[in-house]
Amino acid sequence: MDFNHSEYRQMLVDMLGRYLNQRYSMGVRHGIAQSDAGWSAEHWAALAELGVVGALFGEAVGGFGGAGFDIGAVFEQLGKALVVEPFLGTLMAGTALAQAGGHAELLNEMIAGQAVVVFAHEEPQSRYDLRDVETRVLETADGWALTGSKAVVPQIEAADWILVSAREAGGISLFLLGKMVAGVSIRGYPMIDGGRGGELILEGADAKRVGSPGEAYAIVEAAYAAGNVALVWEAVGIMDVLKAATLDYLRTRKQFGVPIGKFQALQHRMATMALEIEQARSAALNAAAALGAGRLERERKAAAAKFTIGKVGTLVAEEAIQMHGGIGMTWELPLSHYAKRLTMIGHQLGDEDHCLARFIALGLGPEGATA
Amino acid sequence: MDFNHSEYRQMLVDMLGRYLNQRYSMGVRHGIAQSDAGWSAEHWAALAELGVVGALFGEAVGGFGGAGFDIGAVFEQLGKALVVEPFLGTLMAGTALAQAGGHAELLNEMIAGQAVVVFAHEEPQSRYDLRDVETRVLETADGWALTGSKAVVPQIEAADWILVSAREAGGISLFLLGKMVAGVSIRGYPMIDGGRGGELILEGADAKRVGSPGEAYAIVEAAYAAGNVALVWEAVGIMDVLKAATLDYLRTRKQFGVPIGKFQALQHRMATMALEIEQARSAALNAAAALGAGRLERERKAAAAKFTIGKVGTLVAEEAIQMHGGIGMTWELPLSHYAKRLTMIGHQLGDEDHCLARFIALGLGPEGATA
Amino acid sequence: MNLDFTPQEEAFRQEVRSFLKEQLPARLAGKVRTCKRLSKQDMEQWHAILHARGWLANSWPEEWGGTGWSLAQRYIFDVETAMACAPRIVPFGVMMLGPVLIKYGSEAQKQYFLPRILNGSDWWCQGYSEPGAGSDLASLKCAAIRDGDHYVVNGQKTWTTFGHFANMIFCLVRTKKEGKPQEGISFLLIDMNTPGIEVRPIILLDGKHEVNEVFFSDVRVPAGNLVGEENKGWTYAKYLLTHERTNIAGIGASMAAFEWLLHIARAQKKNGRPLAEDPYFAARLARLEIDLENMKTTNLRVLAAAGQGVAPVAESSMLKIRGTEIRQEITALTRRALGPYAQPFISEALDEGFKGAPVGPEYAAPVAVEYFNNRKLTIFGGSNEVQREIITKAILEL
Amino acid sequence: MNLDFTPQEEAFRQEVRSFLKEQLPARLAGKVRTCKRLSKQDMEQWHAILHARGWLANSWPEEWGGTGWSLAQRYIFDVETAMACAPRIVPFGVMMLGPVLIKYGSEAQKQYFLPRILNGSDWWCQGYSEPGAGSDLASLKCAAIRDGDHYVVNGQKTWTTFGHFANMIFCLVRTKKEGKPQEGISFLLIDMNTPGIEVRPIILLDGKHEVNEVFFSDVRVPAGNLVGEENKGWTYAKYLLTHERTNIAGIGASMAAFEWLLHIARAQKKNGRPLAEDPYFAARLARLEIDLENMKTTNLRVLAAAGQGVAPVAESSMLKIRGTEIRQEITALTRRALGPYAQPFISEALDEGFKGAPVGPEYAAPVAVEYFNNRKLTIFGGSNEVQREIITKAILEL
Repeated sequence: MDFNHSEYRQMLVDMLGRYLNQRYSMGVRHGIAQSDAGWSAEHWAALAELGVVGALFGEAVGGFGGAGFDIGAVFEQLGKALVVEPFLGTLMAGTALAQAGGHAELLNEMIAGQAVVVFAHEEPQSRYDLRDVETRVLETADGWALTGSKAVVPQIEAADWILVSAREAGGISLFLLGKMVAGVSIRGYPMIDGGRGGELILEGADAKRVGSPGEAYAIVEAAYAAGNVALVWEAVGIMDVLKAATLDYLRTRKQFGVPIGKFQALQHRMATMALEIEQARSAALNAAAALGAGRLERERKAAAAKFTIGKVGTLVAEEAIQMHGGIGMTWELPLSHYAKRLTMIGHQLGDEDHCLARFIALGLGPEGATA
Repeated sequence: MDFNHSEYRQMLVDMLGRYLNQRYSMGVRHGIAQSDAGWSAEHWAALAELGVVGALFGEAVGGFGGAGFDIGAVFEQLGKALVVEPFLGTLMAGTALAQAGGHAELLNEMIAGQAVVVFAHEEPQSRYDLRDVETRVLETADGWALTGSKAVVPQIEAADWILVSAREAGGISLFLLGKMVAGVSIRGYPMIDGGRGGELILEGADAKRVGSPGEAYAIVEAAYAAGNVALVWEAVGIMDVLKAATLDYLRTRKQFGVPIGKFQALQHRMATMALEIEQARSAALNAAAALGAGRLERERKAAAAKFTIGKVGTLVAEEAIQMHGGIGMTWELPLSHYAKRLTMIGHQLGDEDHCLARFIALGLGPEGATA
Repeated sequence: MNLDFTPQEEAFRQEVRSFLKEQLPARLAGKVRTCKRLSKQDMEQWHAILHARGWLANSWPEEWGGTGWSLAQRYIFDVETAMACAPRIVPFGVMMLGPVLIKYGSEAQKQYFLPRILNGSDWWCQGYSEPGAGSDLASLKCAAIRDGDHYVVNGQKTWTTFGHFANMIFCLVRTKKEGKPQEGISFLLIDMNTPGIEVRPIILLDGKHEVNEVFFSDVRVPAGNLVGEENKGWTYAKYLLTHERTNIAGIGASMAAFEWLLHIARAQKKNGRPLAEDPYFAARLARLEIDLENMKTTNLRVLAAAGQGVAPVAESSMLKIRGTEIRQEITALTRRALGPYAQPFISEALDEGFKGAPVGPEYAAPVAVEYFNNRKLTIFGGSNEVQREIITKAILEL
Repeated sequence: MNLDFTPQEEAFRQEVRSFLKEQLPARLAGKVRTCKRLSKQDMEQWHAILHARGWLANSWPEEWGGTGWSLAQRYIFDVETAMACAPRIVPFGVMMLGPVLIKYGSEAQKQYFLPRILNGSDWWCQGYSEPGAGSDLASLKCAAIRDGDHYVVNGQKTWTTFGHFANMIFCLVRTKKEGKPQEGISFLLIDMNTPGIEVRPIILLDGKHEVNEVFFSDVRVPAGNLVGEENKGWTYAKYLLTHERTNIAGIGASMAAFEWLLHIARAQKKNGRPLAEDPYFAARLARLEIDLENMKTTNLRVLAAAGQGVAPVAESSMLKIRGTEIRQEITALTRRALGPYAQPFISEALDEGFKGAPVGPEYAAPVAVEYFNNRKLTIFGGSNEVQREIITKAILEL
């Protein structure tokens, strides 16, 4: 048992924390998040240069990390600074590409910060059901053409390539898509928690095949497991910030002549919040540790962690605002933005009810056959 | 809108409250509840004499009440004194007999306190599913013979007659059973909340038919609706006692030099408890008001109220004990007995999950066809 | 025992419904139902329609242009208008200042201000909270010093809703520093156009401007604008809180929002079936519906008690707590119902005249904003923590 | 980062399992698993078995007959014994008094008492709480006045678990009335057979006798039975609380109880299918399982921190709160699982030698009693309210 990062990983964490602290202040972050682009190519390049993208992937594909705790360590820091750049999409697309095999050059470009690839899997009707894919493939003279819709893809406008799933051969296949190809249109929009996302509409768009036809479901699951580990650690980073900010407020804000942190009712609620955050951190540790394990263990721990984060995240976001009072609802205070992001993490890749149902289904039958 | 009892009903409430206050102290109650019989024929006769049984039934069958608020008013008082006598069984059996028609003499005897009749419907496997009846009927030379088991029937040993349901003719039928008949055996036992209950085992027991073959489901539902109204009001009576006892304790028990009721964390929890009790009272009012309404309205309000009581009852019982500390767990303090009874009400006639599912099912389709 | 309204009251309900059917503009109801933003003109339009019908000031006596309705009538009106998705009456003039003036104002103040509230000449806002005086309102510092026939006001107010629309503000100001803080507060009416007043927007977490800070620098207010007696302002401010408030639980608004939630939950699909039929979501909906039904009856009980002359101070606190909790749970479930489509935020889609196609389901755009915005319900108007203190003292006597 | 135990630790786990397989009597494990009542002899039997193996005092150093185990080993032992449904070691001598004597006792006390704890000659009970001193333990009044080479003790203790089995009691007594209450408390060892001691049963809500009141009237205690210095007893009492406690969350016991709950939920039927597959009950089970998995890791984190020399005072409070909440939720779900069969209460069926047929399912009899009895978990041993105070001060610094 050892709950400390390795020396190397700790160095990365410190370096990333320092960078964000010095160069990615809340003012800078808001500027980026509200900009037309919704992300900063400059920071992206600088962070890739620092090795932050490389830390998300294993040595086999040119990275120098890729374990659950590497992903967790990076996203915890990203959460603390509310970074909006396309790390999640990169992680998920890169994980899928690595699992599919090949694509060494593109992965190298991703790790070097020269290419942004995002993962477009969910569809307007799918609501977290990873098997629900309606996008269709047609074989053409040159290759394959895709038709369908993909929903709420974070930072899709920032992408050079989009990894897209489609139904084929009784299963799911993956394809790489260039943004500028005919038949591809993107409806971009701001997200309520900052940065941008978009809907992808495909009308016979030319695409390159990735991996074997109809066999990508396992790859999708693996990419989502990595994405879930990232999100739960991002949430842990955010919750620590919210807790610290709320404690600070309770110590300094005075009403009735004393700091409001002297009121026992708030103290006990705060104790509950602190306790729940530690439970959430443990859930995140479990999910990170299980990312390299067998499918059932990995998926159950990911579902448990995402469920826990969904439940605790709502509590922490709501209590942090409530204990701050009106000021907690203002744009000016970073708090409200952390609360928005934390809440929206609960809407990404699977919500509380979905994750609980999945956890239950994974517990039934051999290897969670029904999930 | 009028939230006061009619003058007549208020007189009954006052009289019943006075009787219990003077003659059914906690010491007396424990003596009865722990006795071999598990009830007091003497108090039963006296209460019937006062008209308490008659208040549960309408004038058509010789009573002088029978509305939801009559039942509620009586059981609220019974709850406050933790009365163990067979009121619930009497109410449910009497309601079923009245609905089935006939049986004027037996109902008169019940109202006069001369005959105790209880209702044995649920079976070891049925777990609140009112349609799940496996008890079988055979036609004999003299009439009908029953074979099967009935589960956890309160005060069945006190009964002169048992109203039993059985499966027949593609539906459910009702039969009246004498206790001393061959083929009837009763396994009696104490209940954890005082008084006694028992298992009924029928092995070809002779019985008299009540109502039409296979058409008793509606009668069973009506009896259960009345029973639920009774239980939710009993629970309201108990919760008021628990609240008052806990407030009293918070005002007098000192720790750290002040009454513990001065601690804000307890104050806010107590405020929540008080608020929830008022919500539970409203649910009980809704159920009582709807007892005479159409089936769907009646059943939905009964399910909503029993669900609410299940949820709030657990909170109130657990918080009352917790705020009392160790003393709240002692036999000596009446509190623990109120907490036990309140908790067990949540196990009678349908628990929290069952009632929620039923409420949902009643909301689907025409007239809650699926429930 | 009888939980039903009288036939007369039911007839009144029909009258309200007919009125709403005829007079409530579909454009306004549609915006309210779908949580779009109302413009100042929208609010003024509804105000004028109610005024024309004589139904604007339903807590005022008839002699001042009010309806003279019973509590039951007011409750029915509140519920029916909310269920019909009428805009909420902007409360500061009609609901808050009006009753105070009627009870404590001078004849001249009543004669001048009350008609102007009704005909919309004045848009009032509220100057109670200060940066250092929120839950602890009595610690307010904004000072008014008598100088001849004027008061000179210096200080700051905050959380002033629609302060940027208002031409008038009613303020609690400190006129005495000694003694108990409650005993040095006065109630002052101030023209927002007086020199020395500055209104600065506070942007909320949705990026929008609804509340304000108001700064006072040597603002000269005619002494005739003092309501009642100097240093008695706390009494007048509290009057509103102890005055029977039939609508504090927001039953009608919650019923309407619950209907909209059901609409969405039936339209959303999960695993190919309506989300409303998913066991977990159905359980969430059912719990909420039961809570709401229970609270409805609790509200009627408080109403009946108030009708019998019992001032339901602490019961109002229960209604405030549970009412806001339920409303927040409705907005939370609506947010949950959307799944991934809670994330896109097309702010323009919340305003009238938006021509773009919706992202995801047409009802999605305002949902997450509405959820976040409604966090205010348990904070403003006496936070739920303050309400628990009231229950502790007034009902539990701890 | 590594959440796994070392190969050496895993080998130790196997060693513990083998021992349990060979030495834990099936009769005892069966009673523990099904929540039957253990007799005094049952508890003594397991005590003797552990002592024979040298594994009884796993928080004592080897020189005094302890195991000298690491925290990880103690945790593994706790979990494995609980999962195997071994009886809990009666804690008062081995877990509580022993470490205090080893750190603060005189050489003579250690030489005399420690072996007697191990070999079962003494059955200790705890004299801390008093009727007026529960959460506020420092306000205790039971007085000891020095009289020559004796202390004369007068007063009362309460909630004395197994006081009716014990021949010895360790007491916190007041030896000074002036100054801070914490500074006038001493730690005294008292023979229960001394004249002037009376033990009166407290009957709990299940009608059974487990705890007691102990009354002291002019009880003469040899001064040599004072532990450490006079008036320093508070330090010794607190030592136990700050001492690393690997088992405060009761992980093993909760895991075993959860397994039993699953067994019951699979055996119970609802609408003809296993209750464990009912969507609502399955959700309750899954939430609980996730909570338990999370707490398991939290516990390991605290263990790892303690292994690095960090005294996890407040973290222990978190484990106490969540551990007892989870345990109570397990017993509550087990109660729910039974449906109507939670009501019958055949008290005799909880004792060995009961020959009657079960009422309802064979596992039903102890379930409701166990639920009610376990309400104590959040009350005794420092109530969860007291634990929240500790977190407030030690972690949150509010």
